[in-house]
Amino acid sequence: MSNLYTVLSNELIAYKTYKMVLHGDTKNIKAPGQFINIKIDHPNTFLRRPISINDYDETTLTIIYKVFGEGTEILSKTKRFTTLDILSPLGNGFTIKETKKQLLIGGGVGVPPLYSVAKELVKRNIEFDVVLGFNNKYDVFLEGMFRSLGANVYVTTMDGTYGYKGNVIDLIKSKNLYFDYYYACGPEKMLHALVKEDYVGQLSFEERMGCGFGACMGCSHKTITSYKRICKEGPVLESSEVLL
Amino acid sequence: MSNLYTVLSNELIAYKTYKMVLHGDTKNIKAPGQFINIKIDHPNTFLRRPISINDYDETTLTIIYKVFGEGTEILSKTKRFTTLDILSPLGNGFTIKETKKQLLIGGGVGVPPLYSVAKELVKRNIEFDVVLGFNNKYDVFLEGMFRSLGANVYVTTMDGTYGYKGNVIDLIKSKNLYFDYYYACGPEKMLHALVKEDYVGQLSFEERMGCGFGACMGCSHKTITSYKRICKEGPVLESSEVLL
Amino acid sequence: MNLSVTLPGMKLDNPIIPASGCFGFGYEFAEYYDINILGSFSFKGTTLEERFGNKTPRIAESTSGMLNAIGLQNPGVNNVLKIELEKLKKVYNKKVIANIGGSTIEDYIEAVKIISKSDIVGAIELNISCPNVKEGGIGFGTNKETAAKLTRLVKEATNLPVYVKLSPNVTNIGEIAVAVEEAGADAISMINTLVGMRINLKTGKPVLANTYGGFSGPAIKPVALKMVHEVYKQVSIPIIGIGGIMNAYDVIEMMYAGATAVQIGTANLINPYASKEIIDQLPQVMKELGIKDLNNIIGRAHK
Amino acid sequence: MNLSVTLPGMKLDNPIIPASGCFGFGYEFAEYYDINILGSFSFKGTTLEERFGNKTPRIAESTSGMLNAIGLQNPGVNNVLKIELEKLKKVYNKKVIANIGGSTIEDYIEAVKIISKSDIVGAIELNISCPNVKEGGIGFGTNKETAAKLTRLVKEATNLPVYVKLSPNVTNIGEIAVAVEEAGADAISMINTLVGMRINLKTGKPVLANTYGGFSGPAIKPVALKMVHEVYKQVSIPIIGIGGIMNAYDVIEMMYAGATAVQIGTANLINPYASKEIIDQLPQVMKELGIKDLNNIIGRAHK
Ligand SMILES: Cc1cc2nc3c(=O)[nH]c(=O)nc-3n(C[C@H](O)[C@H](O)[C@H](O)COP(=O)(O)OP(=O)(O)OC[C@H]3O[C@@H](n4cnc5c(N)ncnc54)[C@H](O)[C@@H]3O)c2cc1C
Ligand SMILES: Cc1cc2nc3c(=O)[nH]c(=O)nc-3n(C[C@H](O)[C@H](O)[C@H](O)COP(=O)(O)OP(=O)(O)OC[C@H]3O[C@@H](n4cnc5c(N)ncnc54)[C@H](O)[C@@H]3O)c2cc1C
Ligand SMILES: Cc1cc2nc3c(=O)[nH]c(=O)nc-3n(C[C@H](O)[C@H](O)[C@H](O)COP(=O)(O)O)c2cc1C
Ligand SMILES: Cc1cc2nc3c(=O)[nH]c(=O)nc-3n(C[C@H](O)[C@H](O)[C@H](O)COP(=O)(O)O)c2cc1C
Ligand code: FES
Ligand code: FES
Repeated sequence: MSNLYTVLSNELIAYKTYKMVLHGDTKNIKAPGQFINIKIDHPNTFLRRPISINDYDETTLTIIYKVFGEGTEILSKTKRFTTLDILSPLGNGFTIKETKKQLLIGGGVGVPPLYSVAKELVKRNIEFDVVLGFNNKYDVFLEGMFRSLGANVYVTTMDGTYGYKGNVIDLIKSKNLYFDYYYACGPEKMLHALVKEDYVGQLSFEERMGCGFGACMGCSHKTITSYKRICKEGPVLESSEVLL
Repeated sequence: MSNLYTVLSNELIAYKTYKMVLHGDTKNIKAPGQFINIKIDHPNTFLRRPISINDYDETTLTIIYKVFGEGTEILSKTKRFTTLDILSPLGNGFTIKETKKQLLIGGGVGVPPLYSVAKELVKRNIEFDVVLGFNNKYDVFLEGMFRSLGANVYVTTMDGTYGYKGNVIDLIKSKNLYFDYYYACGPEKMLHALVKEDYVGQLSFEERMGCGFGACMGCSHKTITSYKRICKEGPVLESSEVLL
Repeated sequence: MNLSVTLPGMKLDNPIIPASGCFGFGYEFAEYYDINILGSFSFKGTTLEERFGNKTPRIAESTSGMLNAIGLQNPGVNNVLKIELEKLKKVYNKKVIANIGGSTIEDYIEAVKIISKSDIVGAIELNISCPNVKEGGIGFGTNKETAAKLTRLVKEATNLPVYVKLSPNVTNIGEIAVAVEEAGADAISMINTLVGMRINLKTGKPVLANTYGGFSGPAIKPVALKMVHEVYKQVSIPIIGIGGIMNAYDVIEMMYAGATAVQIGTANLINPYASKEIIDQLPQVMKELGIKDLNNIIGRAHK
Repeated sequence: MNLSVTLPGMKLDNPIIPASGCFGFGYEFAEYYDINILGSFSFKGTTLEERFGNKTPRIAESTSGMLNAIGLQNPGVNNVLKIELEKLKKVYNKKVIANIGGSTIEDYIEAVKIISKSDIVGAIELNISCPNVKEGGIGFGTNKETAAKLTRLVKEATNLPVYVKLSPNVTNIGEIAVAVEEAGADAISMINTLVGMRINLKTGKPVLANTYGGFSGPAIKPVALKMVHEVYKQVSIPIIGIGGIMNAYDVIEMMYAGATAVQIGTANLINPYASKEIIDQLPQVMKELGIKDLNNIIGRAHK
């Protein structure tokens, strides 16, 4: 868990959405879907901000985040070569299953971590499709990146201004997409809707975090069997254990 | 009372002592000995930091400050072209008297505002000497600047490592310096010692400040006649009104 | 878009009221901007007799907040009436809130009677909670019986609406709010400062000559919000929310908690334009949050 | 240079004790550094029965501080004894402080009896002040009679020293400290969190599912210092100072106020290395301030 990372770039890639490349220790990252926790130097942003790892290599890691409140606003203005205090990697991440045909389902800023999953699937030669849901055409990002991995990518927007119209489940159903396993990340509403379907897979959840590394019990999430800390035993849960 | 100033330079000139040149509005400065109040962006430095104006021209003002605690520490690390939120000018400043032979008496970081006084005296063709007291040779600064105005400058250090040995009053007495009026700024102990002597003049005081512009009553200083706000009716008081 | 709100006896153009002790007698701020843009303001707490206040240092600092131990320095209510409010009238044509402190019930009543003569005073704000006055003050604010008694007697002594300003340094602020409401208070101002201290590490001595002082600023905001929220459930008179408000977002948050108007204290001290900037920022923040009329958001967090 | 201090029943290598609820059961932090460098630590508050705690969101944020409403989630004292403390023993060979919560006096006593069986527990810390447990807890901390009664009965139920952890959300904390001292408390831990809230501006609803939560972090430090200073004057048992301590300077300030040792809470959450860094920084800060033995500075601000 190394602390200091240097901003290599920080650029707008969609409506209020930024891609930041950080230089620093990545050797402990062990699964796609893990996250980092960023200290943002301002009295009003006392707690760290959790953001999923979108991609990484030996010396850099990439995140994609949307400006939501004060913390992400400040982050979006961070200049190249700034040093950030970051805890990384945190959480369990997705456990890749070896099945025939898989589906990645991302909603909004839940899309980024799925890119690491996609890369892992490519590496393992597992076939997969990608479904991305956004509010409207201005929000769309990463579509091309997924395509360049050779996947079929289906984009849907709530208002139909880009790709299909409707939510991701509408799309899966209307396109009759076949898959035997899925990995999903997105708003809680989308995740819960997925769990209600008969599909089997893993989902990445969000909770407000005090620490991000298991010390405060702030992020406890009730599952069918027990409580899990989203920051430690999560953020990824199995669809079978999610309590609605 | 303009707000934004740009740091043009910020350099070490003596032990822990920095000279900072700021670009910004100076047109309201009306007397030597006025001060500015600097916002330092850090949760631990919630209040502004008052620092005397050392010198100014149409577009720049200069301050000289010593690193004392967290605020001045951060200030000392401020880089060129940083924008600072500053209230300026504040306080009454020294009222120049037209007498024959005057003396400027500065102790430690009380020395800087006297430089503006000196320039004003030169402009008005008033004769004056300068006495500067420091703890030791590493603390000495501004001596040359006063000399270049053509004044006799006497420096004394408490430990005798530079110039004379002893405090400013020791020096005045041992050198038998003649003056009919003085302007003084320095530690309260020095100011009080001066008031106890028979000399007549003006002294600049310090108090912890909540606002710096007369709103909070935090800096009230009892005088012989009434209470004065050091930030508003001060920092300069007449020797005749100082209550010991 | 409607920003105006109503307090007992005062219709305000907007809910922004600089808080007592942080805005002097107003005219000092008129050097910086036209103070008639304010909803109103509460002047520096005055007492029957002139007070010189505490020794200096009276000011200390802490992370995201400050401590003060002014000790109610003020020229006495008669001088306020004759000198300060006259100076104020030259630059201000709205009503002002008269913040009154005291050590005995008699002092309060006498001071209230005197200040009530002013035609520029729109309401009395009884400071029953100043933590920096050794003889009394804090006692009134921590005991519901005394608080109620003081309120009742002051109400009898004036025709002006009486706002009671509560101390947060109590176990049960709701109980005191209910007591003063029953005693006739027209509104509640809350909160005054928390009690705190700092110690000088070099000398080992308390920074404040008075040892303890009142802690204010953004650091205390969550405590203020909670207390306003709690009292809103228990009283039906309006609440003026105070504590750590630094910008228009904080104003909205305080109104959501239950405040009808807000007071801005410390923010004015570190930025003399703070209250003006908040007023300027308010319409834009209302737009962003989809708020058309501030009256509709009072107590929204309870719904 | 001497950093070791003594609490009833525990001699500490240094006065740094991670606070309850901010250090889990310790072993989580052993991933980051050797936790045997600590003076001791206070484990996450446990109760007789397992508790699932409050709904999420349990965490909110404010300027220079955070709010939590965990609601004492813990596996119950029996599981703590059998599972958590066994895990702890693998990485820790000092004594731990057992933080105990409860809703009834009987619960507290039963839990204390069970945890007292552990040979790794050096003292009991009675949390009579948790503001997030609806059924009780806070009640004990705000009433001196109940606080004293609980202390007395717990003392009878264990041979371990009993530290009582006080709530700051009271009118007169000194009175409660004196009452628990008279009832046999061996030390006082103070302060627990202030009660606060935040409201989500987008939804208008309280951020915390529990509405109110405990406010901690550097924002509360002046309040903690004041209360420690105040209680130091009134009791003769040691005080463990808690509230907003972020670095070694804060440790010294708290000891000047009257603390014999300190607890570090929130700092551990935003920086898992915080307690270690404070221990590392302490000798250098002592040198800077000319302090040779920490025992000589306890209560220096009173001299
Ligand atoms: C495991 C995890 C992974 C995430 N990955 C991403 C990502 O890859 N890209 C992205 O854009 N966003 C991601 N988020 C959401 C992101 O953390 C929030 O948008 C961000 O914290 C908002 O901070 P703010 O200061 O802008 O907002 P504010 O509303 O000012 O934040 C106030 C407080 O609420 C917390 N908070 C607000 N929204 C959320 C949220 N949705 N989840 C958790 N805490 C929240 C903040 O952390 C902070 O403590 C992730 C969240 C979690 C828990
Ligand atoms: C009118 C006036 C003019 C000044 N001019 C100069 C100058 O030209 N050069 C210079 O080096 N110093 C000057 N000072 C002193 C300077 O303000 C302090 O050294 C500075 O505030 C210390 O801040 P800090 O954060 O480093 O110290 P800290 O001790 O961390 O400050 C904590 C708090 O105490 C206040 N404080 C600490 N020392 C003083 C002090 N001596 N006077 C007032 N408040 C204090 C700080 O402003 C802050 O609010 C002046 C002070 C006043 C009142
Ligand atoms: C320097 C100062 C002086 C104050 N004087 C008074 C006063 O005279 N009467 C009063 O009722 N409150 C007084 N207060 C309290 C404020 O009016 C306000 O209740 C408190 O500071 C909390 O608000 P804030 O966090 O916005 O500052 C004073 C506060 C400060 C900082
Ligand atoms: C997330 C969290 C959980 C806490 N849980 C407990 C607890 O179980 N028992 C207890 O006595 N105090 C608990 N506390 C209070 C802390 O121990 C400490 O008293 C308080 O946070 C003030 O210190 P700080 O400002 O250093 O955090 C908790 C605090 C936090 C932030
Ligand atoms: S955020 Fe602290 S335990 Fe998960
Ligand atoms: S510092 Fe506020 S009145 Fe002088």
